[in-house]
Amino acid sequence: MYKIAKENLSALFQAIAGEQELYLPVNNNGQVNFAAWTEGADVDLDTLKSVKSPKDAFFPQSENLYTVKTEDKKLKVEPEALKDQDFVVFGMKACDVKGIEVLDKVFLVDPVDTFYAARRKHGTIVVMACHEPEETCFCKVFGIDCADPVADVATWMIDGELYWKALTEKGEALTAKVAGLLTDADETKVEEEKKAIRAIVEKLPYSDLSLEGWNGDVLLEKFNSPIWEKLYKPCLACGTCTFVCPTCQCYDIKDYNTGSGVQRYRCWDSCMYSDFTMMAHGNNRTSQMQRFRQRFMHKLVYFPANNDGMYSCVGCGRCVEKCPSALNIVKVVKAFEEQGGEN
Amino acid sequence: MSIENNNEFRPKIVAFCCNWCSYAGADLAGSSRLAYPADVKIIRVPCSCRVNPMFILRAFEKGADGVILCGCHPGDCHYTTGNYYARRRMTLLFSMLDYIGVENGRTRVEWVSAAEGVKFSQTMNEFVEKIHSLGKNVRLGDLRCKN
Amino acid sequence: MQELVSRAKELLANGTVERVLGWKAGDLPYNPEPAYFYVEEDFDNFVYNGFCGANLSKYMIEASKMEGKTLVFLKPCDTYSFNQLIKEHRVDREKAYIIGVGCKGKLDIEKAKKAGIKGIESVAGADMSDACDTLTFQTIYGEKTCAYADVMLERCHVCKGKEHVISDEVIGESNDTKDAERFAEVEKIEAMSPEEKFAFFQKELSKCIRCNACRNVCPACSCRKCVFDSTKFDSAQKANVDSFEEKMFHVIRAFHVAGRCTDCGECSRVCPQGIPLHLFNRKFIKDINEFYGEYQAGADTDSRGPLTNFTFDDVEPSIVTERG
Amino acid sequence: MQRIGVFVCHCGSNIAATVDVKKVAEMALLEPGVVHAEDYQYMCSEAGQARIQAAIKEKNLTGIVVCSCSPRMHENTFRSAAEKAGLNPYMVEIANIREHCSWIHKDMEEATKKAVILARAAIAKVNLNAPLKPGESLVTKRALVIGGGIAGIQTAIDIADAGYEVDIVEKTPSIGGRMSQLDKTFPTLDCSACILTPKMVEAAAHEKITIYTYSEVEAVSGFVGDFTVDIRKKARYVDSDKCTGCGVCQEKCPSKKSLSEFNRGLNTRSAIYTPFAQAIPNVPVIDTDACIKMKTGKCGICEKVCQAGAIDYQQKDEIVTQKYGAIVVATGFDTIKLDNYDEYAYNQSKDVITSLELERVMNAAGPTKGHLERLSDGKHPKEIVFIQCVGSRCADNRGKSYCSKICCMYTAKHAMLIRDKYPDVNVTVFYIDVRTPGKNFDEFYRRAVEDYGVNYIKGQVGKVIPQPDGKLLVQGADLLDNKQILKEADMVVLATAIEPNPDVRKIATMLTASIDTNNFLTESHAKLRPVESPTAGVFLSGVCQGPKDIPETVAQAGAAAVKAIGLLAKDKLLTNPCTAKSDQLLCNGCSTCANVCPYGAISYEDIEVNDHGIRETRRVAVVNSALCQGCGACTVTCPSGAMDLQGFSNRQIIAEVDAICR
Amino acid sequence: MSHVNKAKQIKEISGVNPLKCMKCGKCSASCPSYNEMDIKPHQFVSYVQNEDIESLVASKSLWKCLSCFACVERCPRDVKPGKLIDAARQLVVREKGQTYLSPDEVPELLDPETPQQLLVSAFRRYRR
Repeated sequence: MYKIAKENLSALFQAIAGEQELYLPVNNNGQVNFAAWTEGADVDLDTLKSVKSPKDAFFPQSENLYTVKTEDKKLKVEPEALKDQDFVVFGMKACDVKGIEVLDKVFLVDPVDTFYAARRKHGTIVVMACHEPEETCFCKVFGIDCADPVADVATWMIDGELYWKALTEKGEALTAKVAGLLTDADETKVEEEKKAIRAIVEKLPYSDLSLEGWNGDVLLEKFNSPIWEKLYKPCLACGTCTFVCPTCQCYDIKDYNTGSGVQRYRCWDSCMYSDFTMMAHGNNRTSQMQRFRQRFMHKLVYFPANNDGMYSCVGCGRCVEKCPSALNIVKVVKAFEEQGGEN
Repeated sequence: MSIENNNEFRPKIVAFCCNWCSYAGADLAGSSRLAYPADVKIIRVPCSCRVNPMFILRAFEKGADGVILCGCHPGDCHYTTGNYYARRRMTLLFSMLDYIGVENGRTRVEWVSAAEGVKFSQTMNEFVEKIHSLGKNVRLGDLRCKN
Repeated sequence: MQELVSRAKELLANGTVERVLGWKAGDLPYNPEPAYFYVEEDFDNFVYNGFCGANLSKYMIEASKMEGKTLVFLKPCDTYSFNQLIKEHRVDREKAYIIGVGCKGKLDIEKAKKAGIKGIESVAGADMSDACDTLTFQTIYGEKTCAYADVMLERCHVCKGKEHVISDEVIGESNDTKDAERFAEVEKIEAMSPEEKFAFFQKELSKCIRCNACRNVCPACSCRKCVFDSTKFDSAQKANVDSFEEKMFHVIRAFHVAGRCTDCGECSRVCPQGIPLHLFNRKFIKDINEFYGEYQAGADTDSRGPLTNFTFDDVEPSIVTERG
Repeated sequence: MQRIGVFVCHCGSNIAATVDVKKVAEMALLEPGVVHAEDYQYMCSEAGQARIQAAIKEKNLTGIVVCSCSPRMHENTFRSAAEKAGLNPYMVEIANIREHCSWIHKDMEEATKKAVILARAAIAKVNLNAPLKPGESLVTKRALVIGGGIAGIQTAIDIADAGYEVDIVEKTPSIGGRMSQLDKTFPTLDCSACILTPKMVEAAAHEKITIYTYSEVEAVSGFVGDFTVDIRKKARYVDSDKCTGCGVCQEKCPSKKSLSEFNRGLNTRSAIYTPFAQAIPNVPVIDTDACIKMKTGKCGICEKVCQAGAIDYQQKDEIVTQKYGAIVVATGFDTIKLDNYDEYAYNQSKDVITSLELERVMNAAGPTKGHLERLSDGKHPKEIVFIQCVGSRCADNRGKSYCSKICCMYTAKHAMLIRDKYPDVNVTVFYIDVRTPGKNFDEFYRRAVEDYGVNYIKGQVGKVIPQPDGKLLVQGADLLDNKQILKEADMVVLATAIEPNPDVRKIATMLTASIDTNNFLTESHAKLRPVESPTAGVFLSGVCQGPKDIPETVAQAGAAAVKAIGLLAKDKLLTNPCTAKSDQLLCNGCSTCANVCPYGAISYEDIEVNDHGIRETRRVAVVNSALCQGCGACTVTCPSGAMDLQGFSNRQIIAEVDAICR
Repeated sequence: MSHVNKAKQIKEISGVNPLKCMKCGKCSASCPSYNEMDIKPHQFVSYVQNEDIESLVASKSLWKCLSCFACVERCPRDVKPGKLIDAARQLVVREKGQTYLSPDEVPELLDPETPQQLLVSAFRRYRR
């Protein structure tokens, strides 16, 4: 276990960024999001949650796949290079890391998504414990311990000092690179911090949320429930929840006409959008209710049914904060719970 | 070609011309041999009111350095009122482009009648000169369109 | 609030309306959601307080397709949107029973959170009956207070007024919340150099994640199929974070609603990235007022919008250059 | 994917001298969709067209681009050439590499480069062209003429003579219009009634003409070739079929105090009346405001005296709905109100009259039986002053900005007639300018001065002051002598400005015909299409389009008739296929497009749609392609992009933009 | 000041565009002081148009005009010669500089022959 004083962090960032790309929470015009570190960037480690989850470090919102160029009447295809440089993502939270685990289940199984795999291979994650969890957090529900997060390096910010603990080989390697800036530390304070955080987590309003009965066995029952018809009503069909979500992995593939050719790129898609999974014959979900249902059924039923019970929600609470109509997954779960109680 | 080889800035300029007045005005400029730079390329539309602000933004997105819209003089529209609507649309669009920091000489509206070949040519000469002074459109172009 | 509930129950009971569109209390103290109420018991969750910022007019597009009348609660600014939707034949006046509700300014919980208030367990001072101008938060990390006005949405600081331009009846009092000039922010930008303007908007718009919340919440953006989703127009764009959002999307969107935007402020309210989107719409409104005379979209249901109208001596587009 | 052929024209050396035409053809071959490219000396020549046609057939082309002169020059040539080779004519696009390229650039390299880009844009466009077919609409072989004055009568007769049914709708109880009120006509001084009445009779007797008098147009729908019009036949309370026109009812009617409209209110008429003796139809109407029976229920004298039993107090207004292929507006004019001109004392003295009133005074059937006398005391006037330009050529809002055109001539006529009949009467005319363009017009005016001794004074009258002794003191200026003139007159005649019939605004709205600030109907082109309204199928006859005298009116009436006949002669109308089209699945039904359509071509329908599985009834815009002229205003105003313009579609224009900016 | 400038100034003060005049003479026909005037009302317009301000300013007419505004009222072309006269008078007054009359001096200067209408007119004109 090491530590570093908060005021020395910029030196730390500089040191890391000197060797590789560094992504970390940066405040841009009042909004904190993960971004590449640059000299003078307004790094913000105090804000608990970045607006967007840091999943773009591995699965960017938009990325080129290949470019087609016209040469006379022939076409030339230039594939986009895979990530081949190491990089560090600093300041992810336990839920964000769990989100990456969910993405792994999608992108690293056969057929492997090479773009994603290359980023995972080259990325080192430095996770931070959540000093002051908020009322929208419910990671505990998914068995995540935000007091003791697990990644390549785990860190805790306690009284102006960042405690640092490498957990993997990648973590050790990174630690070695910045060893000069770190000093040895004991774990007493960290243990205290963990206890304090866990105590707060217990008090959070969503911590006692129960996911009992959400699994593949109840697929049809849940699917056919009349509750959806009521629940979806305020939904505006925007993509906010999916775009801030650390686990949403759906993407669309599009072409952009550059004039001299075509760039094929993929970008995040949202199951809330009316043109989601649009096919030649039309769309297999025609109403917003169906699209709304899809999102939650996917997270709470289909995904765990196919992935040994792992939900594709990590309780980060971003959708709770950002939905323009104040809808969220917790309200959905609770609505079913109430209905279950009545029946 | 040599034009591309020397590094002189050759702007891309799109001119939308209504079929009844301005396109004919451009024809007259041609038959009167009134020269203007080859950077100007004309797109024929039935009326200035056919020009969607999106076309203008599209041109900039795809790398145009200037866009000019020519139509019948107010009151002379072949369709009686089209250019009045175009005038309002363009005024608001240009004002918005100015507001977001696009140099405001990159867009222009000029009323050119079928008899005004001289005016057409003069306008185009002026406009090209203006775009030259503003240089390449870097603010609105899409990065992906860089050749 | 009780008055709203009892009146709504009465209108349901006597068959005037089939359903009620209002707000339902959320699972946190500050997240009520738009909801339909059909029977008396539904009203147990009914709420109307400072957090009920959502403009219910847009929901009336769908409600207009349902059988019978819908009772809808509209705040003063929402009524402009409703009027505009009538003008565009998107809602059916006959299908709506409008109760205008009073408004004391709506709250933006983000502002409280930005001020460092987290772990919120309860909020006091946000109810319509609360006369105090302070909000008191009970949080996991202790009690916090802040001024009501400091947590108010931007739009309430430049409120159009507390008149309901359309309603069947009005219930509840309103407070004047206007304490800023509507066009002050726009003027500030207008005064910048082109470089500053460009930098300002690039910085704001680079945050855009193209979630489409601004578009989907907008009562003026009520197209069945948005041009950005349509393949027909060759304009479909989806989450190209590089260039399009920063330069085109918001300008095109603002132009699409120019002359129809009532300045309800929903776009700015819902933007997850806190982009001041109203600055685009308000620029158009300011220009329209200056060039073509004062115009407030939604003030009536029959006047011609400024972009579907003209006068013979309108200003020429060159005014943009001439005014410097 | 299209199979496109590109044809580059040398235009002799017009193009080839500055543009490397071979290079253009070569570069065009590299563009997507292009399967054939060639250059030729003169593409528009027979041989050139033959090459295009051959290529279309051999290479099975689906679209062609001709790089040549302006499309305004030869687009139609190439379209019909393509059509003859079996290609839809709207699959042809022109790249203008002459007017827009070779003629304005000197440097061959530069011009060639631009020509390549222009060709590329045209190719990009034609890639997205779709075959278009002009629409067809049937023509109802019947015309409507609104207004039964000389303009309307002449138009109706001309159309009827060509063999088409014509209906005349006239608001007043008789046809005849203003001309029937005139005494004599310039410059020949023949009696107005003598030349008009035969025309009226001809119209009435014409088997192809139906006259609806005392009727008004109530509603118009439809479009060129297929208008549907509701005509309100106001109740006359006299059965036209039974009435013999004997006139006994008018004689016996006890209510005789209504002012005669025909005599400009200078005398009175009975409550049951025909406006004038030669009225057509010669069937009286009952003025319900004046009729004692109508007001009190008592009286009924007319019914009792009517031998034919034609009086029917129960008669109701009747709506006749009729279809027409063409509509001619001939609504005529009236004189302006003089309330704003106190200085001429029109409202103060009965002896200050308008020229139209003088017509009635001079007319043998008028209030004074044709004797020239003062209306105040019946005395014979010795001194008459005419004042010109009363309310005409006026920059303020008291009068009209235009010249009423007819006043100079009729004043000369009046002056001459008075001096002829009453040589003892002095006639003075205060004028600003005397305007006499027209055959034998200036000669006519000179005769008034030289042969009849009419005193023309250059200068305007400032004030007319009624004197206690009944005389009128006229204070005027003589600008040539630089004198102010005070003249005692017995009568003053005001050459009052004319204005379009006020009802024309209502009619223009119904027809969606445009109207100018003075309420004159706008013609489609001031010089080249002077009798056509911009609204297809609507034609203009007479003063409703602008001030004119009788010969001009009759000429225009004939011209309007010819235009209408030209339309009615067609069985079907081919419509420009480059019209707007609304995608019903995208349309919001918001009505924004209809607001900007200058032709009223957009209407809304509630239709059942199946939008990717969602079935619902939606209000959607429907474009009437017969009315749409293809300006595209609607396409831009449409928020959802549902409205598009065929031939200039959003995608086509965007493709051109992309091709140019590439 | 050149005569061109003076003409310009008169046009500015009066707001009159002499080019609008169609030379109908209605002003002269309406003028109650016509016979007293050496330059007639309709001629004011052409004098201004021809920029012969010297003659205009020197003319008697300037002081014979009653400002009754009959010409202004009746002019069909919105030219309003009365306003030109007014403007010419102002030009003269301005050239005198600040040497205005004080109210006390007025009664002495009053000519019993001065029409009452002129006084009323002057009050109307200068009350602001």
